[in-house]
Amino acid sequence: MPKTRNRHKRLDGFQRLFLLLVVCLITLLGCILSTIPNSAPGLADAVARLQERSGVKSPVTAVLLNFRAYDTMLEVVVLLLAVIGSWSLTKSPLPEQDTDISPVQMGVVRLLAPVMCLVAAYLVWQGSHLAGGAFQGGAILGAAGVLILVSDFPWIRTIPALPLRIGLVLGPLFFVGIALCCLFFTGKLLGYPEGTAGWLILLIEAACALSIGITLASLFAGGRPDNTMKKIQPPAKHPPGKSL
Amino acid sequence: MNWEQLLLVSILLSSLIPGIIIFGLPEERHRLRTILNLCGAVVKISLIVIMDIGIYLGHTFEIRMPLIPGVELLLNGDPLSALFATLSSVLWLLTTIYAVGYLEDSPNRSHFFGYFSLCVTVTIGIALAGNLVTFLLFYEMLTLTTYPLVIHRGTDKSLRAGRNYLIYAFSGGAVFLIAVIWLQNVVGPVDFSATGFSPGFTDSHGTVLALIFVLLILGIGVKAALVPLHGWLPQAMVAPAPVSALLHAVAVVKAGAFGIVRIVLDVYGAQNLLLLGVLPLLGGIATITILYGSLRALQQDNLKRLLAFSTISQVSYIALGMSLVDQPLAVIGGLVHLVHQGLMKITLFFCAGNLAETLGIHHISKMNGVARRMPLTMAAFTIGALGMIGIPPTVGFVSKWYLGLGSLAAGNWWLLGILAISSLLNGCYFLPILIRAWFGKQQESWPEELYVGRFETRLMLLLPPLITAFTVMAAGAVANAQISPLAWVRFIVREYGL
Amino acid sequence: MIFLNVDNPSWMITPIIVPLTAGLLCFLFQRKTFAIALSAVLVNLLAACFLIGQLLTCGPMRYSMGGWQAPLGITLRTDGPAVLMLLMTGVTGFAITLYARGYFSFRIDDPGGTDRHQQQQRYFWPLWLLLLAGLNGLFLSNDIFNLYITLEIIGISAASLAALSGKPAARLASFRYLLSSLLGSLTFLLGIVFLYKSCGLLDLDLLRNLTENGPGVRAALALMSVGLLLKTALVPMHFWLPPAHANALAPVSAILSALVIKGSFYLLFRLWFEVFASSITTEALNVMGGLGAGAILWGAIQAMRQHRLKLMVAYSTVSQLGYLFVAFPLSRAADNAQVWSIVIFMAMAHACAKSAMFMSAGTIFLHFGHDRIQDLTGVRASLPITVLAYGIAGVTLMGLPPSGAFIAKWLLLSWALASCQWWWVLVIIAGSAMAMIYVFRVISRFIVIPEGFSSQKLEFHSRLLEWPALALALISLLLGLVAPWLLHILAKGSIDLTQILPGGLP
Amino acid sequence: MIAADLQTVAYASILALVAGTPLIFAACSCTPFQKRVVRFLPLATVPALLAPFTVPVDMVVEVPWFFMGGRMGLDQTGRIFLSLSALIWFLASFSSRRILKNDTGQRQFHVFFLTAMTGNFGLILASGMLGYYLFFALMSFAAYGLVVHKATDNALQAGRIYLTLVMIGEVALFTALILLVHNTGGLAIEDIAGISYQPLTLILLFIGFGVKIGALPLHGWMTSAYQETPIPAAAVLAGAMVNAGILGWLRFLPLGQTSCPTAAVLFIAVGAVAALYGVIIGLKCRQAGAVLGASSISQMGLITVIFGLGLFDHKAGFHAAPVLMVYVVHHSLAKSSLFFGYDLVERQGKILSHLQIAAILLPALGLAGLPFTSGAIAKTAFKDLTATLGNPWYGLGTFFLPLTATTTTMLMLHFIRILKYGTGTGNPAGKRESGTIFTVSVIATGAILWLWPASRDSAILSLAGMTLLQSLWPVTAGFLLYLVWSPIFSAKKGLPDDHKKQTLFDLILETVARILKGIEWPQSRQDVLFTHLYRIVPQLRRSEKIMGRWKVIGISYLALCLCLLFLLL
Amino acid sequence: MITTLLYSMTGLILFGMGLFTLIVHSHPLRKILAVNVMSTGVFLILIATAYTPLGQGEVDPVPHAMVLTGIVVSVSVTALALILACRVQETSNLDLLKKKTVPETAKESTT
Repeated sequence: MPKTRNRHKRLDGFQRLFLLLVVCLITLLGCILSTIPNSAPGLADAVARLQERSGVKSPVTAVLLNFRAYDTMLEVVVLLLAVIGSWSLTKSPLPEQDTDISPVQMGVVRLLAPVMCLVAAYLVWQGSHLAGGAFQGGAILGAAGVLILVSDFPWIRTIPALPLRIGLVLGPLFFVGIALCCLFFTGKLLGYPEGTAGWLILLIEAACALSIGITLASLFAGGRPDNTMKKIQPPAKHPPGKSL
Repeated sequence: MNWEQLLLVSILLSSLIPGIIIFGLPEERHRLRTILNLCGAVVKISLIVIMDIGIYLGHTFEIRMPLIPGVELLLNGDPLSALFATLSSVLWLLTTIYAVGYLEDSPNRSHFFGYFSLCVTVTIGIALAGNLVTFLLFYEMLTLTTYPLVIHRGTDKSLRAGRNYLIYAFSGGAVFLIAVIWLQNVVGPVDFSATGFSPGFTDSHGTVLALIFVLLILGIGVKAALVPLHGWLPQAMVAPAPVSALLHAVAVVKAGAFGIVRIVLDVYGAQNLLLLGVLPLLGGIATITILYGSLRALQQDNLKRLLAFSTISQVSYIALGMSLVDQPLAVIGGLVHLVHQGLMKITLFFCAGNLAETLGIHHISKMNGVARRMPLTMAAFTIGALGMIGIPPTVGFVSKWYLGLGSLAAGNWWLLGILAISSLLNGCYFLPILIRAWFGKQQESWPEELYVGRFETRLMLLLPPLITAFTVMAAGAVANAQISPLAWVRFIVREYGL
Repeated sequence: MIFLNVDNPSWMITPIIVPLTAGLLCFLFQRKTFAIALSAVLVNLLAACFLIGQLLTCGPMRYSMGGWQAPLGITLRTDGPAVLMLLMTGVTGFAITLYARGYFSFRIDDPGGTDRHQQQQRYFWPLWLLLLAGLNGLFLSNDIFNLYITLEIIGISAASLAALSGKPAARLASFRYLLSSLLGSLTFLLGIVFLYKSCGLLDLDLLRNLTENGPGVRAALALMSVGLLLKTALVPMHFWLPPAHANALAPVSAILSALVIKGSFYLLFRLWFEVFASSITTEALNVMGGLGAGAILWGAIQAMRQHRLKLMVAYSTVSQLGYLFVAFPLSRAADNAQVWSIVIFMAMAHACAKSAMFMSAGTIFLHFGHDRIQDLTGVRASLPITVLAYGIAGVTLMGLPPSGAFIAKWLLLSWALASCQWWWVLVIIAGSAMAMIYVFRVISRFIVIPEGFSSQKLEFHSRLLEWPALALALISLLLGLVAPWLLHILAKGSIDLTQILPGGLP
Repeated sequence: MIAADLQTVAYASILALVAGTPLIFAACSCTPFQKRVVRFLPLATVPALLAPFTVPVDMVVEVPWFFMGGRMGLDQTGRIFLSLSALIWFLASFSSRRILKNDTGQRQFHVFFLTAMTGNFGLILASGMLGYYLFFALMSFAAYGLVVHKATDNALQAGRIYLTLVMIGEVALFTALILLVHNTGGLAIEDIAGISYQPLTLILLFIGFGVKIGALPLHGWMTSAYQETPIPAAAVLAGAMVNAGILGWLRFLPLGQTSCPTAAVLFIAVGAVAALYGVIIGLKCRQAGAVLGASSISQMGLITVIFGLGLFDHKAGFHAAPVLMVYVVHHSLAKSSLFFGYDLVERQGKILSHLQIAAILLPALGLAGLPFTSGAIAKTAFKDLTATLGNPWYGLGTFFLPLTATTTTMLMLHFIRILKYGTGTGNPAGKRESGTIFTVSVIATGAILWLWPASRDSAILSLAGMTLLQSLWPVTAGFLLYLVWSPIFSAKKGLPDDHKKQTLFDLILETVARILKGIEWPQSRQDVLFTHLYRIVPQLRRSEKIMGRWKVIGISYLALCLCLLFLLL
Repeated sequence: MITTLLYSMTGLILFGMGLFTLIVHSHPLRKILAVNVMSTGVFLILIATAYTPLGQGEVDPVPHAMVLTGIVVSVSVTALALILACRVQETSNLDLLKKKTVPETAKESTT
């Protein structure tokens, strides 16, 4: 394997030169970085001043979902894009046959998955005033999904594609929908009407968390669900499965 | 949009639209295609004649279309453009008739005639161009539209010729582009006018302007086939005969020569050029080209190749006339040769095409006694060839006469000698052909006799050369009349106040 | 309805939101996707036109997202270059959409791999629409971090699209594309970090108004530039472009070559000539110009030697990008609007021409099953319109009048001569000459019908495969004729920006 | 007023018809009616025969639209030349009509014949320089068709030489005209009067017209062309067309208005040498046509001398002009008679009768200046002229003229001898016409100078006893000398035929052609260039591969980063 | 101040290490990981900029938000890259991976 070969080889001339250049660059950047005076005001003051009007207490959430909600909206799309990209590439390499699942694993999954969902919901709710929010919650949800996926439940393979897609799109679509509604009511995209910011953010976060969770799990699954093409495609050859 | 502008546009459209329609026509609809072509040509000629009359009566024909500051498209009908436009459109009509006969039963005619029409549209565009940018636009498009015609046969040889043609033409175009831009940088936007740009620039930017002039001539010299840049022309003769006729007499080479005229008369103007002192350079190149072309033509056995070298030599008469821009007589000679050379050379190419198409004769050595088989064709050829030599009363004499007088008036005795030598050399390569054709012993059979019919060849192949040959004679015989190329050229020169 | 007023800046979100939503819906429904996509690109095109009209009547606009103004909030803005780029995207995108429809229906009719092609089509639409949204977002955005996200959207969707054809070569190319794009993004992000650390600002207008740029800002600029150069595939970092573009599906190639690259270039250009114009040194400009010159020559040389049509077209993209960079060192001879005009002309002409070329190449590939230049003799007989489109697009690539590229080259040459930098002249001319060679190498094959050639009668034939390409090619050719209009828009767009109060109040 | 206009129109149309009728005939002979046209061939000359007697002298008709301004008219000189030419053409057209009836290239011949006729008449009428040049060229080139008509190798070679010289002449003339017009500023021939000539112009004019009359260095075509041309055509070539050269000189160097001693010396020297040299050529020839050609060289040499004498000053010119005319008329008629005689012999195909020999001897010895012939009158006029001019040239009359008479006698005897022993092809078709024509021409030769008012003085003078004696002894001497020469000539019978041997001129021509054709021009290098370019293609592929390696990318990435950092900081 | 610098420098060094690995190592997985390391480095510096010495004002939440966004993007791209790498590995010749450089077939191969 190349790995072992690389380990035992000494650096050749090119690599040395490259290393030298990297070191140069890093040093130079480091020097520049250290000379930057720390006088830049940053946006902290602005955030602090406007915190009141953001509808949430956590400044990070305020930035994420109010002041710079547009970024977040696009970022959710990025996640979705990754899924679409992976689905376009390949089918999910889930094993074909049922395998035996050890009872311990089964038990752990059965125990952990609901708990994780609960934690995720908590994180989303907590996001309005402390660290937390859609991404954190979504990550936990995703972890739950991964847990289920690695457990090789037979029903996983039969999850129909449409609900999955709905789940994936729900967050971004909801986000965009809210944004458009805001546009309709206040004349500003993502300009939440007075007083509604708090719960609108919560709604968005909840939807996004769900979608992010499904997204992460789908990414882990590594491809589109098998049944997307069922009507057209006879259940033929699978690509040689290879889990990560 | 007044009627003058409408006329200009319709002149361009009268061949563009048939061209586009023809592209879309299926191969079999040859009658419709022919009708379209001929109608387009006739309409174009009539429109251009109307424009000529309008110009003579002092109307202005002008369309402007600004692109970016300092760059605008300008179509402008002045006497000079009328000269070239009339020539091109008339010869186009004849060439179209000829091409219809020539390509009878050959494949890909839609394609051919489509490009043919585009080509003449572009040529008329060159004629009507009112400034260097517009000229450049059509000049480049000319290369594009003629290229498919050059490679129409599709053989390796023609592809190679096409490749070289492109390389030459676009390199020239590139140099020309640089020069045009540079010129605009120095003197600002230049429209073609009778005096050229203000002489004040010559004082302040003399060297640069001289350099630009050289670049312009180099750029345009590729199409005009001035000597170090002529390499593509003899190769391009692999194209079908109507195309060669078009290249040599109507469009490409002529466009180059016309460009030289424009640059000398309209962009720089006589006064500036005299101050810059670059004219001897142009004269020198023209002289070398005249001699070189003739000398090379002497060695050729392939008829069309010989004609190509002869074109190289003859077109430089125009440049020669322009190099004596302060002499009205020389300018007349150069300008009128624009028309005359077109008439003569197209006759020769038509005839060469007839020989090839009817009897499969491509080489001079196979032409023994061919005049007995095809007397009319060879009569036309003879008239064309005598015109090239400059025998009166053909038009060739008229051009040479004025050039000679002009060069004497300029005090350039040696140019007279060059003209004399060139005439001699022309005689040296044309007369043996004529002797061979008329008095040579006929061979047993022709290389491949493709046509046997009532006339010596198809009527559509026969008529155009006869008409042009007649014109070669007639336009010379009535050179002094009210309506003749010479009269119009005199009108032009009067307009320029020379 | 107050927000339906013409002068309401809210209109400018249409080109972002509409394709975004349509992309999501396409993914959701997976049926009638073409209808959704078509209406989205149509609305996008109309919106671009509308924004131009708005710009002409009301001048440049800015729009604060959620009512939060800079520096805290994210702002969008329209100005001359932005709306023209939107227009370019709109027109090209519309044509590509139509073409893609023809392309996929052709492929699906092909009994060989029905399901695979259907699959491709299914994912193509959402990816393409989201990519479109990302591009429009990029052109409109005025916030540097938001720009980073749009770049990521573009990068991910483009890489996915590039891999869509499913060929191993395409996947490998896409992988390299993804990695280099990632490297570029990260470098860009590092630049943002430096910037934020130095100024604490993300809004481009505010950054521009900074009076003095310290070393941090300059380092940031350098890093962001390198990142963008990598994404723009300027020689010597073009390695990912030709394989990715050549091996993708034809509509994808058109998208990648025509639009995606323009996005990162547009950003780079904006950073250099608007935002950080005061920090730019002549030497840096010359380096960029030098790279551009290298790109022109190297790309053209490589294009000349290619045996496959699509690879040749891809290398010609490498070459054409160089012209955009040659404008850098010449900018000193011109003012801002002029510099923009050259880039815009070049970019628009190239976008239309290159997509037309890739479409033609794709059509030819579909019909003949290969794109080896050597064996493409007589294509004209079966696909005349495609060949015509290819030829016209080729004319634009060569920069012949009256194409937009001609106007751009004219300006380039004009400045080069005015500032006595004749070496750029040589490079530009050499590039055009080589473009002539590689374009005509193919055209001469196409249009020659040798003796005894029997043209293949084609079984499948869709108008959508031919006419969009021709339309784009014609647009690219005639672009020069509408130059005054474009210049007018550009001139209108470059006005002094009003001073923006810090604080971010609505 | 209207009457005057009508008169002008009438005259103009007559003049136009003079040149136009042959052209119309030529055009008609291209049509299927050719046979019928040929029957009326002599009609083509009728307007020319009539014109001198109808159109008033010195009237000029302007045709401004024609070929850069046409002017035609008939002055005194033109009148003489026109009548003379018309007569000879008239006779020749009778002859050619019959002779060539069964010839394959009949049509071609007639077209050229008639075109040459047009040229000949046209140039006489032309009173503009360009008009003269136009018709001169027309005639010269059309005559080529006559020369090569037989289409044998010999004919073609003769034609080649002729054409080459014609080309040289045309070009010289063209150049000379441009120089002249540059000098005069006008295109009319009257404008030439009194200008001063540049030496170059003179030389070019000499060459331009000298070709036509076979002046010395340009004489190469004459012998072979006269031999190869069908005899009626040769008759006009020698009788009428040659005069175009003389007329050209008269028009462009008008005698009595030009004084140019240098040119005079040139002309006299060249002419004198030609007068003798022509005979030397002729004595070696063994074909009748060639001998007549050589005689033309010699006779034209004499005419050149006369012309040269007239160039000295205005007064000399004034005296020389009539002499020149007399001599021209004499020579044309005599020479064409000889050709018609030759024609008759050819047709008869058998040895001549004594009467015929006598008839031939009349013009033959007339050329030599035998008393009572036209030659005697002409020579008397010549001698008179030398006497008028005074000392240096008086010698010409006393020594040179008898010398030429002697040599010419030898040549003419040689001619008759060849005729006598030559073998005619025999073509009884036109025998009778031929005889008639010959008779008419001999009568004309004998009579015209006696009747013509202009030559009457000389005619009477030639009858004076001393003059008779003076013109008789050279002829006698010539006769005796020929008796010596004849056996020598017979001994050389083994020599190759005249045309087979390569003349110097041919040699030069071939050498020039070989040099021109052999120049090695640089071949186009494009293909070589491309092959070289293709050679680097693999190199390119390899380097592009290297460019695509990650490490190269890494290096360039870092280099770019560092570079921009340094440059921007 | 020192703290910020320390974090920043660490971030930079991570960035450099990632860069080195990305270029020098040929295995796709390593490359992906290298990119991840690089992004971590960048995030580290970004987070460090948010630092303000105690009592000199609030912590700047904007970099936090940016980092969050960045992480999400990074996750997405990493996932996509991994799947792509898998597909490449599956479908392409195994020899290609053994070579040190990424093979050229991507460019030269025909369909």
